[in-house]
Amino acid sequence: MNKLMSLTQAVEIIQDNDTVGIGGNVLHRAPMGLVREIARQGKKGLHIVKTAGAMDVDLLCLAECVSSVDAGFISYETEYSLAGHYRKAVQNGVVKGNEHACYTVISALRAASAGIPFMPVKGLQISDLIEVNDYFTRIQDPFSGEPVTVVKAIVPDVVILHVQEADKRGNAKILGPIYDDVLLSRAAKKVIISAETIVPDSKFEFSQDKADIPHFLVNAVVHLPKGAAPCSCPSKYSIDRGKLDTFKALKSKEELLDYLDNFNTADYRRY
Amino acid sequence: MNKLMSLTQAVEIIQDNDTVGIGGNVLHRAPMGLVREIARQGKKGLHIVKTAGAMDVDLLCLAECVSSVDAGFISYETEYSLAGHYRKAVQNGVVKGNEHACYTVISALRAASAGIPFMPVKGLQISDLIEVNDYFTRIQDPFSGEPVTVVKAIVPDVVILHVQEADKRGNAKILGPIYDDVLLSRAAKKVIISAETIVPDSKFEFSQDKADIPHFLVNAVVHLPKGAAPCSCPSKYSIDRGKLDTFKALKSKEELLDYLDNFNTADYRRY
Amino acid sequence: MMNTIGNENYQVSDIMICAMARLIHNGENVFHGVSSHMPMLAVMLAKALHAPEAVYLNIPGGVDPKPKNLEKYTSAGAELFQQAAAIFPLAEVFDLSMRGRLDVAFLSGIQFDKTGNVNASVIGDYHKPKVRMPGGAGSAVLIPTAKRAIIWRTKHDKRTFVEKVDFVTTRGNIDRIVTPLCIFKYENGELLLDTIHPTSNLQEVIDNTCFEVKYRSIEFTPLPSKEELTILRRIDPKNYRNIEF
Amino acid sequence: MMNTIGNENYQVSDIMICAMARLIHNGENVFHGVSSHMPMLAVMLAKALHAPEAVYLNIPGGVDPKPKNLEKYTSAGAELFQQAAAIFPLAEVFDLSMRGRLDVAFLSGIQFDKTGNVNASVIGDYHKPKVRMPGGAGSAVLIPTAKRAIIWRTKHDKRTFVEKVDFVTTRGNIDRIVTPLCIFKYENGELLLDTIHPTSNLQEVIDNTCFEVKYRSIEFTPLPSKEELTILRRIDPKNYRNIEF
Repeated sequence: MNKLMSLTQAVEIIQDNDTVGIGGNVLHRAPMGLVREIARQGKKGLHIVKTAGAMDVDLLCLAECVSSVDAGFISYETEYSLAGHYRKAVQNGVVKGNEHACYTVISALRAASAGIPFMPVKGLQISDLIEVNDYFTRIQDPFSGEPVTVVKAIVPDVVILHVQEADKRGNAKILGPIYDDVLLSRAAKKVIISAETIVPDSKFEFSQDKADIPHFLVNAVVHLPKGAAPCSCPSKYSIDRGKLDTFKALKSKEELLDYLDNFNTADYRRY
Repeated sequence: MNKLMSLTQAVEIIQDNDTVGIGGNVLHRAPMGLVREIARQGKKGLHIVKTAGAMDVDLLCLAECVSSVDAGFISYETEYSLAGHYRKAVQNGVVKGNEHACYTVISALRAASAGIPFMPVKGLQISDLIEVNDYFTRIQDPFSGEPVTVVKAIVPDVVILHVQEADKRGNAKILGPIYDDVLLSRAAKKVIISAETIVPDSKFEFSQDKADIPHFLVNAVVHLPKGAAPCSCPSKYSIDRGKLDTFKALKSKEELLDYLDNFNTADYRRY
Repeated sequence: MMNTIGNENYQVSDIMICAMARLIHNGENVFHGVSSHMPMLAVMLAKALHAPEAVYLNIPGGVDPKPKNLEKYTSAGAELFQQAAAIFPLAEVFDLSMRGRLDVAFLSGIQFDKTGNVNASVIGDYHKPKVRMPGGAGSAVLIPTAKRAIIWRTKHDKRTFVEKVDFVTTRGNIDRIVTPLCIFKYENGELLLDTIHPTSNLQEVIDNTCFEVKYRSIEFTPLPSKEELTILRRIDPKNYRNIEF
Repeated sequence: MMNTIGNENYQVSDIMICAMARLIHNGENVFHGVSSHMPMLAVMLAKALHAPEAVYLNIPGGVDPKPKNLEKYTSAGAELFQQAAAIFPLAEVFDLSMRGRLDVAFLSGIQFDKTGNVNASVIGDYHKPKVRMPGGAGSAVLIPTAKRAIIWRTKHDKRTFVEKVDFVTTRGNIDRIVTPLCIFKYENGELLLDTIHPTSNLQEVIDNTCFEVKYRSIEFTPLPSKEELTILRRIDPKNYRNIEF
């Protein structure tokens, strides 16, 4: 089945108040084209899930698309410092910041992937996080009687990923670090993929290097070169410092919408 | 660290009464050289773990090495029919056959890999298996209050795997189907690898195709061409029907020991 | 077993496999496991005919493989990796079913009773088995979670279709049970006779079934079409579909 | 911050990184996460010197990568994939720690108290945070499970080393806390002063620490050796180790 569609069509799959998982890690292979389109379409009330997010979550917070963020870490790395828009949104009570260890996000997604309601987590032992969050609790190991902390499953309604290669059916290949993208694709109800390159259907079939994400998990494929920019896309491009700096200096949603216009040509080009 | 050693040395790592996970699936890429050496060394009381085993488990049962088997399926496939030695050992009460769904073995190994004492399993709902086995039980999902079946973790003391390529440090690459080998390597305390080919340390480093099992999980590497025979080894050889037929006709442990002598040249060749 | 009907020779395995293939709809995610030559061929047949976009999942993990040659001794080998576009191995197929997204799972079992209980485990006492069976493989978790579990069994006798199974391995979403004599369907908590193979008859089904054979109407399983048979013979030139007989 | 001692110029970051590197033993499994240039360089330095067989684990998942060029903006990028022999990504590193086999995890935090509580989460009330921090990343699960958690923090002040943390994100196997002034070690349930950097002194540590600074004896952190400095400068020619200062 041909699932190639425009960026606009693909993002229309996302509904207000959906739980949305985002691929990549900090400034690497974040699906920024899809994120921008979410902002342009003015989605509301999204529940964002990511182990470690940066510009993606920061932008969606500035665009007022977000209701909550479940994550282990939301910040740029050292050089680019904190995610100011996210921070402000949480401090103002606009966005609920649900703190996880990155691993408890992974565990919650693994639970979703296995269709189970919760996942035991070894490492979360003595922690105020257990008491203040309703997605953690302690139960008894029925075999030993010992206490064990568990995290509630997180089932993303939609997951958005940017990859280097996909075919039009949705088979997708990630070059370099995979981060939690494969897990996200298994945990989600729907998967939207943007890809640097659309490869022929035969490519993965005749290669030793098979797709990481099989087509039947994928609902939409968008051909989007530079779809991770201004974040990096391994083997394709590094970060775009100019566009990152400009973004970090934005002060309002209005400025953001202007900023997004700069990407219109790239995001809406038809191939 | 150079972990290359002889078959004899490698199998000496296994202790009587150990829980031993076995790689491969039915007649595919079973670590038969390692299995044969376990039989020759006369290990006792082993607790075998495998999703779907065939000749490997059958041979160890005939060799009287086995105390219990946790598996979803122990049999040859249709053409080669049942695993007669395993069957007899269970029916005589010599071996305890702990029946799992293949998936509950996977879930139990995933629990081991994550250091947690149990794993919820969605699919096991109405089943006498839950009542008759002490490794299954029902608990309450603390979030919804609904009942959920859980399986107890299985932590293999040692896992034995046969792969096509390994370097002397223990980085190992599986060509073709991986089955549950990667999971086993993560669940186990120790890993013993036999390999068709010992590749230079630099091979994986300079290839896009990285090792599936990283060296630091591996305790022993044995250079053992034909180490899966008479089972198949994808991209190397198919089953050896003559040796399989001969094995299936064996009647006693004594006959087995004679049979194993036929492999001495291959198993003990030094490279 | 070769049956001549009209001018065509039909093996019972042909009839069973074509019936199983027709149960697969286009676009569905379909899985079979070990010792499953008949389902393997049914999936390939369905994909070659009415269900080209059915997604073929299997133990080795090749998604939609295009095997050059099948092997007699296995339905879980590297053949099912050939020309696959993506890898989705057994553990992930199970996960898929657990989260409700596996459409069809082909499974077997050793005893079935009228209310849809499946015994895939043991004859006699679990702890002191009279006969130790291979084990139910995925049945215990897939029959309740796959949207439709299609059971095939090459024996249809009173030891298989019993009043009450010795052991309840599982029960759940049975769609059909395909035997050498007939097809049962599972509706409202009981097994009903769906169709009788033209090579058998109602009395034979009744004589070989312990529980009362109920049905809405007497229907016969359509014979394999010429096209189905042609493709089946091309996919399985060595007649591996018959090894269970 | 550049300090001249004898004929050599030392940055505090040099001293901290060399101290962190020396805490890594040969053959150990060692991990660091995001925003972690200093640990990244400490691991590379240790592997180049006394711990060539330390196993370098990281977020992208390259095992023992040999990056050609580091990047200023990240310690979680594809550089840490280059020339890796095997792939072992973040999720698996966590698993490894959960089952007790991660030897060293480099982590940070925002507040530490005398009894070893770590706050990596929030200043003020959790539900109405005065300052929303980035989040503790792996700290909450790694500090209790890694055999040795090595904390580094480039701020040493009374807001960091407090009587009582605002929020207990976690506590556990802290081995050392390396700061710009000194190194604490964790023994018998309390933080003790281990060594003072030669660029600081006891009074400065006391003045910048809320809790009572206890010690067995006054020891100084060894200065980076010539060899350490040479290699560190070669690994990090652009002085990224100093970006947190």
